[in-house]
Amino acid sequence: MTNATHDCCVIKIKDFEGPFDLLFYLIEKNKIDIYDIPIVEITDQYMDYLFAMKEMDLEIASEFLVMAATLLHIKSRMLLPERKDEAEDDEDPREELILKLIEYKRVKDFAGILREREAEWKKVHYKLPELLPESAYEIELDVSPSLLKECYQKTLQVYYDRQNDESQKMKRIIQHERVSLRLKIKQLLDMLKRDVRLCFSAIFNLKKTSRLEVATGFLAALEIAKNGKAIIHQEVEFGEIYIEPRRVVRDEGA
Amino acid sequence: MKALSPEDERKLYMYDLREIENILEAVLFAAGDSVSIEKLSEIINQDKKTTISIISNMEMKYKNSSRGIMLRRIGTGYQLCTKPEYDKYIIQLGYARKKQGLSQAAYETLAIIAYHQPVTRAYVEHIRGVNSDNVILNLVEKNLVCELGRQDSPGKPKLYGTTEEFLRVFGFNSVKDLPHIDVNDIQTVMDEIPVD
Amino acid sequence: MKALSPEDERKLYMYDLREIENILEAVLFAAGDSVSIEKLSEIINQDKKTTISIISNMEMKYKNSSRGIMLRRIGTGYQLCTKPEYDKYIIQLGYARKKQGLSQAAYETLAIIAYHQPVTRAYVEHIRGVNSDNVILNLVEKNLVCELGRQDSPGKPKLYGTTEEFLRVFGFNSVKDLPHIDVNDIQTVMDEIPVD
Repeated sequence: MTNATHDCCVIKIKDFEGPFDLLFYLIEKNKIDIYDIPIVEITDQYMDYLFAMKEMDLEIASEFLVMAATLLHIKSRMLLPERKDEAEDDEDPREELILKLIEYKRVKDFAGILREREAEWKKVHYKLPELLPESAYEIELDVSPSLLKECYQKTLQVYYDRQNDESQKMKRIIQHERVSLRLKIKQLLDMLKRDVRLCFSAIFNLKKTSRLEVATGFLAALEIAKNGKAIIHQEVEFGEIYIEPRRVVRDEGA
Repeated sequence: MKALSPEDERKLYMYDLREIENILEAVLFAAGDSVSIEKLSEIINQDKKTTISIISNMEMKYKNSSRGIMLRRIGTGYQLCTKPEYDKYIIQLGYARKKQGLSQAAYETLAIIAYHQPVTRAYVEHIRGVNSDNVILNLVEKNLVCELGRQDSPGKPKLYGTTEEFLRVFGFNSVKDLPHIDVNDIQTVMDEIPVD
Repeated sequence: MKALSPEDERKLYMYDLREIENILEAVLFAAGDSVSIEKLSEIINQDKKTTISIISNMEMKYKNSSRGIMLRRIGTGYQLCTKPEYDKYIIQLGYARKKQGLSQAAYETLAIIAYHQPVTRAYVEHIRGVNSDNVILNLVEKNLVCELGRQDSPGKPKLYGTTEEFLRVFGFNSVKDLPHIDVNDIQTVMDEIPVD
């Protein structure tokens, strides 16, 4: 073991990637067996470096201080006589540190391999891509036969439902018209009660009412005439239609 | 040191020539762009005349041998480029395969045409209950549906059917392969559909 | 039409194979970058397995024959590049891209990420014993490392892994090519590390 304080001054803390790096430097410099680290000496040397850094007024990263604390803790555990209650776990206080150092050494080794490989593969050169038309694309149809069948079934079902629905609608229209016809008969009869001659075009004018209503009105007029409650006149073809109330001879049925 | 026999000299030259050709290939590849004869002769440490003869020889070799790339003289320089006959493959590098599905309307229309072909547009619209003009046009554009002729009825409406592309895309061997519809009440409906 | 003799068939196949190789050379040349096996098999209209065997064969041919360029596998793709022995000529072109080297910290961090990916920053720092925030960011910027998602643990830390560029720069075919080390197995670690 050499005294570290002498050469520490020429090494800047920046040269070490971290506390593990510094520890490794010390281990290699002292040709130490990593599995049997003389913790007292290593700790002393490590601390020497930190003190040297402090003297040089360099900022010491917190990680280095944490490692210092860890080393001191291990050192104290190694120096203290083993207590009986602790003996059972029979653990080397250095174990965790050793494992971490081994892990770190692997990383360092692999980092070295990477550096070498990079230098080797730097000799390989690539070509810049040619300009290619960018917007070109191929459309691939993504279809499903089962979906085709499903859609077909659904379409037919909808068609079937619609057909049913339309006949239903027709019934409703007829029903609606029946009510309406009755209503129109009632309207006409009410007007006829006033004992006047009605002008069909005045009551049911296509300009004011719908074709359906005009037709229904006409049907109502025919119905009334049929029942003998009114007389319908039309003097000329396509001429005005007049509806007159028909007097009921009361004593006729008497 | 023993002098080389003419045979050995020739062999050595052959070896050197090969190596020079490799160097030129590597250099031109890395450059991507054209490289002047001056630069090339400087790199292979030969005079301009020798360089030109070496590279002209390479030009012929690329041309006549089975290769995907070739050498082109551009002005006073040379450049590696792909042979024009492989252009159609290179273009595909830029292709992005877009997967596209069909709309509900397209499926419906396609199904009616597939199951009832040949059919008119009016027939499709009768079953779907909506205007199907654009949908059919779209299916024709996608080459899933095509015109099969005209119906011998007033107005001579166009008749539509499915294409080979339709069979390919859906994976049917023939139109007879269409999945069978086994719903009985739908079958009844089909009987009721008036043929126009 | 007369049926092909086995010999003719072999010849025809040879011709096709040659042509496919030419297509692949042209395509890879034009691409410059690496092209995935999927894309290549799509272009030559062969299945993935056939494409891999064709391209592996080409890889050997480039390697063993007198050529200035070669084919290399990078991840799931292939890329053309110059043979390393012609580097000294290429740099004479004067415009070979000079890549800045990495710092020791970057190599270490990259080593940890490569071996243990996907890893969190915390894991990297645990092994290195120092804050590695900036180093990782720098590697991400250099496209050697990328985010692979987030770990399903408190704080959902980001997970990092190596990129295709990492494989390219360090000459690995795939991440599986990295020498396997199981750091968790203490005994193995002890056996492997020589005591000096």
